[in-house]
Amino acid sequence: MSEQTLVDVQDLVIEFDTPKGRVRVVDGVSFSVSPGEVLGILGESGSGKTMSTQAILGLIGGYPGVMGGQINLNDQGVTYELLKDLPSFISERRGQPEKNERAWRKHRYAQMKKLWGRAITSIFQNPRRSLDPLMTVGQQVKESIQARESHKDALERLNDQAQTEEALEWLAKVQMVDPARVYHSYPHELSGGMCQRAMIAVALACKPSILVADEPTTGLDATVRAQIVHLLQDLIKAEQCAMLYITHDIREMLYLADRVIVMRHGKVLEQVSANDLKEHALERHEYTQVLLDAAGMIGAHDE
Amino acid sequence: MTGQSTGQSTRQSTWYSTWYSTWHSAWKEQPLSFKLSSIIVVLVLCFGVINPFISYDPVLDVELSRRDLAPSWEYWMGTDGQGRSVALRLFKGIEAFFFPGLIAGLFAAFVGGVLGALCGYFGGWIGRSLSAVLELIDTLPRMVFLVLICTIFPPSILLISIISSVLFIPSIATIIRRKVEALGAEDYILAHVAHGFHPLKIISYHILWLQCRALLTRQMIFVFSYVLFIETALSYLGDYGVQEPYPSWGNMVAQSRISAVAWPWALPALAIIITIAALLAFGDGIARREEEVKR
Amino acid sequence: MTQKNMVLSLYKQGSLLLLGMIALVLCTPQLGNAQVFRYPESSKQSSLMPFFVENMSAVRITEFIFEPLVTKNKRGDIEGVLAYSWTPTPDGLGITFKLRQGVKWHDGRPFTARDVVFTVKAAQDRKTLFNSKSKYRFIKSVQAIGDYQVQFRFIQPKKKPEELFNFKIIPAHAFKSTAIKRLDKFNRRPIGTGPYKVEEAALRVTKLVKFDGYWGRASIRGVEMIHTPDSSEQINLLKYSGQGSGVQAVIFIPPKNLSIFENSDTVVLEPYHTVSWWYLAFNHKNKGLSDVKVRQAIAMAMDREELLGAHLGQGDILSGPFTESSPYYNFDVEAREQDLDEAKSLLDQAGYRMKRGVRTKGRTKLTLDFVLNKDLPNSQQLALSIQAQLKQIGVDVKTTFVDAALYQEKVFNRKQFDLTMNVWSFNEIEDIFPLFRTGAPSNYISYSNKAIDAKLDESRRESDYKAHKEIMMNLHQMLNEDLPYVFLWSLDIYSGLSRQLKDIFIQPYYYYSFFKDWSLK
Amino acid sequence: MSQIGLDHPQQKSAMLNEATIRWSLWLGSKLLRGLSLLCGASFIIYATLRSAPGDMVDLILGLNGTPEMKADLRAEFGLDLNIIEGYGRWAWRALSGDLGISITFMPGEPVLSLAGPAFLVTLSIAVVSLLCSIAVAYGLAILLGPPRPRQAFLLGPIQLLNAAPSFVVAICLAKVINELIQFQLAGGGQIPPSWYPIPTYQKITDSIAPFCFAALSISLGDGLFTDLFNALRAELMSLNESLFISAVRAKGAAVRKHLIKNLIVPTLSVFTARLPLVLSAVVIVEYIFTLDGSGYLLLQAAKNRDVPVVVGVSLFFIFAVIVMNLILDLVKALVDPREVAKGD
Repeated sequence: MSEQTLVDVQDLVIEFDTPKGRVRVVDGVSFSVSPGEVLGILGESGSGKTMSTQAILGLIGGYPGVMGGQINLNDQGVTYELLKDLPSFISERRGQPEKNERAWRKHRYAQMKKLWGRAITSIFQNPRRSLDPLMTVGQQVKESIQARESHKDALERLNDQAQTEEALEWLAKVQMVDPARVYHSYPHELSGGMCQRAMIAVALACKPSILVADEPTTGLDATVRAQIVHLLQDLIKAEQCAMLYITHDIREMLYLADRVIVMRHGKVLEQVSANDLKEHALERHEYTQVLLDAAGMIGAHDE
Repeated sequence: MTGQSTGQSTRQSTWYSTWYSTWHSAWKEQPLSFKLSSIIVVLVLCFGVINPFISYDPVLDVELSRRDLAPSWEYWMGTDGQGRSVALRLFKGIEAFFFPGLIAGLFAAFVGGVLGALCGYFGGWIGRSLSAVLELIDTLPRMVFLVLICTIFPPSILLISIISSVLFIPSIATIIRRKVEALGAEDYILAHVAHGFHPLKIISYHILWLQCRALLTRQMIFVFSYVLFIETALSYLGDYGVQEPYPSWGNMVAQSRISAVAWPWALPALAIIITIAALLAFGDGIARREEEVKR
Repeated sequence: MTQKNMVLSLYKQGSLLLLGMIALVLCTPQLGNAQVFRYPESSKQSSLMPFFVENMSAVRITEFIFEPLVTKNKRGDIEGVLAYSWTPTPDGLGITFKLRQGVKWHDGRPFTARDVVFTVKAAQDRKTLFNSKSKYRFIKSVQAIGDYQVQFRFIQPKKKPEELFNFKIIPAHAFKSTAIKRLDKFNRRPIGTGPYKVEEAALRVTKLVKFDGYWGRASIRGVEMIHTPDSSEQINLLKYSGQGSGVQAVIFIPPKNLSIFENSDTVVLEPYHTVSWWYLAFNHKNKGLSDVKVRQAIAMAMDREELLGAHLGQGDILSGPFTESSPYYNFDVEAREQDLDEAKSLLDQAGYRMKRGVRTKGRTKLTLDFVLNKDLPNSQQLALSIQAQLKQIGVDVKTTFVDAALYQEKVFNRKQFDLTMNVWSFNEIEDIFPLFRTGAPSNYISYSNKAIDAKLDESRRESDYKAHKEIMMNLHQMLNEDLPYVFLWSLDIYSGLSRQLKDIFIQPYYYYSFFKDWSLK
Repeated sequence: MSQIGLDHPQQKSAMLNEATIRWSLWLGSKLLRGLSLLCGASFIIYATLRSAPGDMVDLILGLNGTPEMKADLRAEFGLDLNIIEGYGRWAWRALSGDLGISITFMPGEPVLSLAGPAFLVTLSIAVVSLLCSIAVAYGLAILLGPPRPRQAFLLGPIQLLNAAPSFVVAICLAKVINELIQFQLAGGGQIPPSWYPIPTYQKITDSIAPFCFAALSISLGDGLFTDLFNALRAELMSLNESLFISAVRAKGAAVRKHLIKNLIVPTLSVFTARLPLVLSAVVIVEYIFTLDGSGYLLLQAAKNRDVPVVVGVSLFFIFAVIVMNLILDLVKALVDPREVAKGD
């Protein structure tokens, strides 16, 4: 597409080996994200939405993982074709394509090393488990800042004191009540909502151009969920960061997203703008309607 | 991992074909190691059960004129330094560890399970003092203690199996206690309590039987294999295991390790290795399967 | 992933280090202990103190460290060691020894008559506890005359009293009192007058070095005793006798391993005769076994030739309580051959009939508890074969193998046995009085026979050699008839000695009595 | 709500004091518990040994000993007291570091000087083999990556081999060394003894080869390697796949630091859990390779009914396990903040 897109995914195919044989979990998914835009991916669990984003991040665990397609990632005007070398890692074996997973992973990590954090970063579903339990929250935020600063020249780098201060600032920005205390706390001492805020701080402290938020509100209380969603929206705006927001909650989606794609069984069912989804619910795909209905949205509009 | 569920076909069928097909598909899904090990375990079980019915006089088997014969049709694992058939002794040797191992395993699993459940469910001073005693037993170095016992008391395989099962009770009890403690916090156990079930029923049926069954089976198999192991080790260290002339795999290895030919010691050693490997793999397989079923 | 590279490089370094270590081990020259004589023992010495020797290992190792007043030389004559001359009193009730001058203890102090007096006093002290106290009981008094002369008085007249002074002398200055404690430090770091002094008594190895101030001559620079419980390991070590870690002698080579060294360039097999014989003892408290016919039947059921040949190698089958080299051995008495029919008819005569595979008479079943000491060589195999042989005449034998301490308890103290197999070893002449006399200390089988008792008492009283011999040969005949034991055999024992050793002479009991003449190339 | 600065001195010192008290209480209770376990376990062993049939005094004085002599000797050996009194006296002396003296195996030798060096040999074999196994297990886990069906061909045989009891491995190894390597090297004649030197002196350095062989048999036998490999691999895999490592990756920071820090406790746990089993295995294996470890000492002393030595050696075993557990607890508390929170 144009240079305006940050991420462009074409015909992505992801497969996994299970005891029952090979299963295709993502089957020819395509979408793209422009700067500053919030793209929502909507679907039930198991629909392949998480896998598609993990593929972009290069963090797929499991074998054989990505088996085809294109992912282009734009970082400061340079476009990286992430899956360009994929075919050379795939070979035919007993009539089934096999991948040299280890080499691929190595290749992928090498590729992503300079992009992680700066071009793209992520927050995950389970906030407690996505923070290192053995490190204070503050240090983990600071680590993001360090990672960011390490890309810069030595002269421009912030010193240690400044980094600590910035970390504290970030904790304040995500509306922590007592940033200094939180700075020295370990993840197990915080509540789930606080962990997720800390995680948002960790992610945004990298100053990424696109943030992947993978169901960040699952498992949180309804009030906390709302806070997190608001917080995300505010911060995304403030940081001028694009976001790939994954959820199965259609309300959150309508609130946050500019554009929505609906996925099921590893395929994209449709791609609509959030407004269209709101306004013309009845013209939507059957499955989307089911989702809207489940959230009690269709009835509301009919009246 | 996100996996697509394959379409489930529901067929009308008789009870036996249902049973057969469940069994068959369950069997087919198992990894090769589990299949192999369960075959060996079943063989050992069968041999162990039919063993006492086969008469064998270890005294009359001694025939000095046919010492150290190579494997042949007549003696298909050769003969040892006393002219006894290695194959026959190998077979009869199962008796030495089979029942003691079974008794030790059952005893350790039963007592360990009950004690662990009591400690975990009741807590308080009963639980604390029980677990203090268990910890004390657990502190005893197993091998050292067994060697000690066998050196100073007249050796007997029953003694060995009882002592080793006692030494294993603490570790089993600890595992069960942890499990019970974890389960005690689960909602459905709380729900059972709220429904007014008798605590004994909750412990024995809902916790021990339904939840810890596989765990206990695995521990039992482990103790069983430990009896085989310890019998062998003690036989080696100084005839503390089963006494000649009665055969055991341990004293077969120990007695003939300096013999000029390999088969009298190598074949029992191989039997020990294979049996222990199979038992352990079998236990693991059972535990894994149970977990899969739960998921 | 860089982890992989890290691991690989770590392993590379690790394996290099390992290779280096192995190379180092291989290249380390074997430390120059060429002049050191090393030998394994299957049991550790009970003590290094002569009073407290309770096993053969201790008997042998104290031979290097201590010396007696007199000893028997290679021809069997009495020869002075610490004494150079002696004069018995004509009444046979005393003896005076003149001691060698210039003998030094390992700590440099001179050896004097005081030490001899102290040794006897210490041995007779009520508080010094050891099992061979009876050896010193014949001495009534001891007195030092000057520094180098000692005078003894006896309780009873003695024929050749100097023969009795082969006990080892300990230094008076090393002890505070004559009550010698077992846990004294001296017993680990003893001081003797012998050619070798203790350098180190470690867990497994006892190291002795030549004592420079020794009054005589000794050729080999040092001795090391290595405790090696496993007999096959001993053989293994003898195979490497040429190298630093090998041994130069194995005292007893099991018969089945003799073939290894038969044509060896490095090891020579040296036979020696110990005054010891094997026996199968009956517990005479057992109802069945108190019947002489049953005992005879059991003796006749056994094929001793086969047992000996299959499990122990060469030796003499005995018919009585003496070895064939003994003056008392009665060659007119024949050893019983295996004769199953005769054995069965004997049992029939005694009234024992077959009942479910076991001979039974009334309530008495011939089901016997056979208790064995595990430390007896090849006890397991022997027991198995005996079991099989006795089964043929319907005697059911259950074997129990126990360790030495438990054996002592079971057999000697509690007498919970029916059958047991053991060896009696004697240092010179077989004294069978304590074995068979009613109520004697070594008569643990509760044997009692009036005729034998009378004969034994007679042998004690008789001092004329010829008459004594006559009595003993008579006893041999009687014991063979009455069978308190089944007398089994005496073994031809072979030592394996390295060909590097020269001028070897083995004393059958003490083994290293003539070690100072040995040399090592 | 007042914002407190990062390093407010007052707060810090207060926190420090509180932490010190909490820590010392924690440590004190752990030490007390260890000590009581030590006492209990050594009493069990003492009592077992004293109530054993077979009396060394009878064996020593033989058939010639009179009852008075036996009573005297028993008093000298400290066997005249009853079990509880005897243990009490022993324990009282043991508290001051005096484990008594050997009575029959090496009469008069202090137990500490016998059991100490012997246990050092045993412990070092155990620790070396454990550490090697852990290192190789980690290495193999990293090299092999996530589990794959094809690896079964490599791992299956390893698992099978590992089911062998360590002493069976040791016997085979000894056979191979004696028959094969020596034959190969020397053409069937004389054998270079350095392949199989007997340990002459109690020092480990004099017996590197048997030491290595013993360590090798331990690492191969008893399923030690398999268990470690499976446990550590699972740990490594779950950590590698865990969300927070992905998160660390996604923010572009170095992963290694997090990995290592998170692996310390599981590795140490595995080490501690395995240590008693490995120590037991060494007891047998060192017997085969004729090393002067506590296995040798224990067997000989037990044969001689040498009560102080047996109890002394066992004490070292118990002590090692208790100390290792203490270290594990300590490290856990230091590394993992969750532990301290759980601790009280």
